[in-house]
Amino acid sequence: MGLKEVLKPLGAWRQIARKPHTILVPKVHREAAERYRGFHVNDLGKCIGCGTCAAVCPNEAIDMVKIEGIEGKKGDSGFRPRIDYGRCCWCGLCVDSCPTTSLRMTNEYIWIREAPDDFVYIPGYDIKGFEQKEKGYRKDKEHSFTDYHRVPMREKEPEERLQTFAEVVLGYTEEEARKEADRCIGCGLCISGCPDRMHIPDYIRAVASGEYERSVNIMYENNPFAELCGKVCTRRCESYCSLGNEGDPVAIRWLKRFATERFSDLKEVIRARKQELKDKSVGIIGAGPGGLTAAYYLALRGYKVTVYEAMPEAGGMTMAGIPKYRFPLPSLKKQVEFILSQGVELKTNYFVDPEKFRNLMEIHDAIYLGVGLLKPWKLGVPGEDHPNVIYAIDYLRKVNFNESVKIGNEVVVIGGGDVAIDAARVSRRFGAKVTIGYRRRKVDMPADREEIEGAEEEGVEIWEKIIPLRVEDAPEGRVKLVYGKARMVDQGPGRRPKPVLIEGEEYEILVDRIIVAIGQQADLTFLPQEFAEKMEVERGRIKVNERQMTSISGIFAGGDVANRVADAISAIADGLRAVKGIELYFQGKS
Amino acid sequence: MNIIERLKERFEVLIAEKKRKDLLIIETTKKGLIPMLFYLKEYEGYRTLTLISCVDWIEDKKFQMSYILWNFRMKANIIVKFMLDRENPDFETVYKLWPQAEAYEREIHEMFGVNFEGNPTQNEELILEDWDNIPPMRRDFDTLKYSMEKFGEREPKSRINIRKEISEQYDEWRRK
Amino acid sequence: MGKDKFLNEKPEKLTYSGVFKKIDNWARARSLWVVAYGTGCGAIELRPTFTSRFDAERFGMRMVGTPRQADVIVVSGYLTVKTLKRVIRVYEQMQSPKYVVALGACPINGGMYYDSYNAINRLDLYLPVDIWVTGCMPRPEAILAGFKRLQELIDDGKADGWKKYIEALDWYRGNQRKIIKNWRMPNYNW
Amino acid sequence: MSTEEVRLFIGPQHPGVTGNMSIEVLLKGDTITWAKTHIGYLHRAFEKLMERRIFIKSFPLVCRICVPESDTNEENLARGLEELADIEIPERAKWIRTLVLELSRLQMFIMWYGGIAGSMGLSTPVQWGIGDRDYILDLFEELTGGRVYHIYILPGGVRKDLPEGFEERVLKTMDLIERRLPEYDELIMDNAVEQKRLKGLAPIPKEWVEEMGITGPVARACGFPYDVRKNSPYEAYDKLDFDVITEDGCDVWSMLLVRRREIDLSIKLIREIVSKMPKGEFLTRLPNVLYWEIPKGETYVKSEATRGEFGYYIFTDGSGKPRRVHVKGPSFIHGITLLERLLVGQNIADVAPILVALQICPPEMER
Repeated sequence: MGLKEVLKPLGAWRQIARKPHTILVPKVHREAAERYRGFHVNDLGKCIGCGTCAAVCPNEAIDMVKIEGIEGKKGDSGFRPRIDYGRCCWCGLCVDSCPTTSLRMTNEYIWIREAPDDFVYIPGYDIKGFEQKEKGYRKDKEHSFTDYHRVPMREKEPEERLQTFAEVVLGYTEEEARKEADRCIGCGLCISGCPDRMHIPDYIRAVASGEYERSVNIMYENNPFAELCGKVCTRRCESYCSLGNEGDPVAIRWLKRFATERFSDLKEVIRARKQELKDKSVGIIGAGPGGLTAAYYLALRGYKVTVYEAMPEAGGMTMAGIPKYRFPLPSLKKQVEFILSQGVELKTNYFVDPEKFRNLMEIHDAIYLGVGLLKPWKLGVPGEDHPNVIYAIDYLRKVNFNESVKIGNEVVVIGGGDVAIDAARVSRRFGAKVTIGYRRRKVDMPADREEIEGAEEEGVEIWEKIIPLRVEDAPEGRVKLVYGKARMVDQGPGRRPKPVLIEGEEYEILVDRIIVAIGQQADLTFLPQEFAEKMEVERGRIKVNERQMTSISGIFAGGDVANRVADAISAIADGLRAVKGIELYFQGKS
Repeated sequence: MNIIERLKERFEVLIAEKKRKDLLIIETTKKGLIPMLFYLKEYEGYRTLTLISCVDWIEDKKFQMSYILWNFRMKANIIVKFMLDRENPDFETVYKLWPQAEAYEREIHEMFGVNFEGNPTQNEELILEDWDNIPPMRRDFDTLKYSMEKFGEREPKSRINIRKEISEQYDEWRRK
Repeated sequence: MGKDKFLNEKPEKLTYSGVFKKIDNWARARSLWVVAYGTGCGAIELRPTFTSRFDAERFGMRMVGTPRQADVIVVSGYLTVKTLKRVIRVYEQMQSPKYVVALGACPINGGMYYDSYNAINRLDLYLPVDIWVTGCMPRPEAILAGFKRLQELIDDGKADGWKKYIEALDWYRGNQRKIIKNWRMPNYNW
Repeated sequence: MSTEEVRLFIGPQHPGVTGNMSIEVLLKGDTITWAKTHIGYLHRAFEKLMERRIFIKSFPLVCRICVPESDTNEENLARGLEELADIEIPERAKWIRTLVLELSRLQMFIMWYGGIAGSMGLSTPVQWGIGDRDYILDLFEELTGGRVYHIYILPGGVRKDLPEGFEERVLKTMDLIERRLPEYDELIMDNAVEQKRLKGLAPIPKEWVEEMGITGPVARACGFPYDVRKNSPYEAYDKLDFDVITEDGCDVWSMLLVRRREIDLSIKLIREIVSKMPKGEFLTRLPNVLYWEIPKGETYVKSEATRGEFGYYIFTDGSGKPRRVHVKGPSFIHGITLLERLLVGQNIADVAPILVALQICPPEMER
């Protein structure tokens, strides 16, 4: 130590000559970094109120509130996040877990108030002036807490499928199923899409944690045809999945299928509590999914239930209409047997006519009509009575009951719904060359997207904008379909464009069979005159109230015959609802 | 002979698990703990006490006491633990072996209510001041409830369970 | 010992007004000394604020070691009960007029520690806060903007939390005593 | 000289203490005869709060445990949970984590370097230290989106990739800091006052180091080559080339020297990390964080913070929340056991430099 140590520190004086590095805040506004986690903004239109941000917030800073001008609808809870900046810690977990990416952060950071109550804020609703800021923390979809990629379902190769009526999809392995189920964020918006309002997030979570038995039990709380739905449901829930906004929705249907298929004997799995027997009996006409659902829950509630079925097997449309490559027979048998084991009596080959109906009204305290739609709509064109024109539901029923049907080598299917696709794919399995003619465009087809893709993979050709004009006889036992082309006429926003025939153009196609699949209508001829008069019918369907009661008290109806949707899950929902209705009806009566 | 065998030879070892190549977990009994720590310190070279910790296994009515030691030459940690009765959490101090144990034990006494016989300062307040409830780190102490009662909240949060709310809302639609 | 002004008397009315009061406020606003008490994590962002990068001394602000010379106390984030007691003590030692700035989310509504048994949730129950700056932690720029706002308030003569504190002392004391069990607090007089 | 003992409370509101803590001393004249550390002013019950939060929600919490050096906490907890849940993280994530940790250490050391001078009333380096540290905070802000609390290291990797051109900016900042360091040295190391006051101040008996569990630069200043980065390497430290820095003086001056050399080492390591940074993925997909459950287990993970060994003792019980997380901050031993013994016999004026030299960070003592 010496003079050097005394003098050297004086070198710091050279700083005087340097330019200071002070940032002259607030004269100079320094913008925060590109990724800065500043105040939140929310795109209210994109937000679906799933509440994931509130669930992941470590500080309970986010509260879901109802705000003016936003109503709940299917796939949108109507709630929006409200953030308390007296709680927030700007960690950005909410942004990283937002499934719609509507919530993000700007790089704004100054929020100064004199009162402590001014820190509660609904991003997107309370306008603060920084909504348009582009910079700030955003979600990187591939590196966030949300997994947008569905575990792909393995399927048989198209060539292999055509050889057999075995199931097309192979199902998830346990690992795949748990991985897929774990994607679910549990928001519950899917419930809004399900007619039966199944507890979807609960049973998905149970699958994810490996509690399959619990999962199936949750399903059976309001759906005794869980396995059926796991295979052939129209899965409208998936179109409201919050992950579907930015990625693939959770494969709810396949997960249900996975969980239910694990158990061959449902009696050991389902722990439904049976109530004491009651002195009331219910007759159910039609052993379809809706009728059997009603039967199952009525039996659980202690009522005496008898189901009358015209066909030799129970199952209704799922037995007769759905091809076995989608829904194998053993699976249906298993579910029906389980329902019957709850004390439901089934009478097959029991065709109800007016006389029998009167009798049923006598012996039962209530009647549930689950008769379905049996009468096919006709094309309404000249020459339709040609023997080579057949109707898809008749065709499918015969195939399913192993009756022989000749369809030849070339087939044209008219229609665009699931039945049309089924008929086409079944025909492909018989080796025919199949064309589907639909009057709208392919995108307008009401059939399931995956089904359409599957059909196309199997070699079904789909012709758009086809309007049949007439059917003509052709030599060698063939038939000629004469058709015109349609153009789509816009019907204004929110409505499907309407196909309009282009006049003066005619085309023809020569085939062996024409399969008509343009829908079915109710056949209510079994009703005796006095009931048929009183029964209100609206546009071909029986009119029911919110408890599924028809205009005649004591008679309930559900399923295809009563609703406009005409799918299995709606029928099941109707059946479940009717159970409550019947119970209330009994209570009111006694 | 490795260390686990040497320990098993001398003491009661309930569980011995090699977690990583430098982390060994040994479970022993209340009686065997202090002799084992002494042995580890004096003969095995685990001369440093890194941490004393306590875990509340309220379901089993036990406190787990863990002592983490560090061997500078072997570059390895060892966790020695034992289960202490939760109803009578009395134990002895290891302050004579390591001076820092005094402060660790003082903290555990404050946070869990474990009594360390022979620790001179354990009854002094370390972290809390004028504490008026059960020791706060015990699992049966509800900190949210305590906080809300004592400190309040600016605007009571609705704390709605959005998930439940959603499914109820849809149930209502169904009833319509 | 002088007369115990603090507890028994209302704040004296200023005998001068008009332009003199304005000058007074102008001068006060431009020499805010902040007591050097890092009560919580916000202290980490106070350091850059008061040193060369952001240099709050440009606005006449600096850190000062003793509360007796300070005008502002910055409650930098959460307050534990133990610290609250010290903060109240520091605040009461400060000379009027005095101002409180609360940084971060925690003093507003508990912040991250809303469920902690040891951190208070609402500072306004215990101390009269003039300016709230939210953020976790607020950046030095935000803190400076907060001080800037405080200066404006003082300029307008609106930053009168200290008067409210004296007027509503019983209320504040009641709240304070509710959570501070052992009240060993001298009554300061100055 | 009076023989009467005076009881003096230093802190919590005191410019000389390194945060919100206080020391109670008995004085005989200028000499301390007894000392006691009082903590608990910053106790927020992190460990309790973590027990009632799902794993992912703990991350915004833990970085508040040590305010100036938050990344160590995140990294420790993330690594512990990865070990218990058996998650492999990508190579690039390890390197980015190492980079963040080193940057974090560097900014802390620079602030400390100014702080040790400030503790003796030399306030110019304080201004410099905090000012230059801010350039590293700018880097953090760009990388992580937060200046102080980064919440950047999560289980599975890191949250975001390095931005475009980030490496060059890191190197530029390193050049800037390296250019500035000789000026610090002139003012601190070559300063007669500093040398006179710090050399031989508060000597630590060598046998205390192992006995008390002293770690970090304090242990290294006593000749113990104890550095977690070398002894039990974590992340990418085993692929880096460095030696443990030791000094033999056992006094505050040696601690100063160790930390001064640590700054150089950190800059060297950061350059090395940047040059070796591998390409590829930086985050493995976690299970759904809202429902993430980790099987029952316990582990102790540790890393080298600027102050010493930082450890996390983590318990899981198969549920979605940790059963217990015990955070072992190095300051607990340094600030209570060591400080209470070290202060005895020292001059009251030296309390501040000793506190800064031990680099006591109160929030990690009481959590």
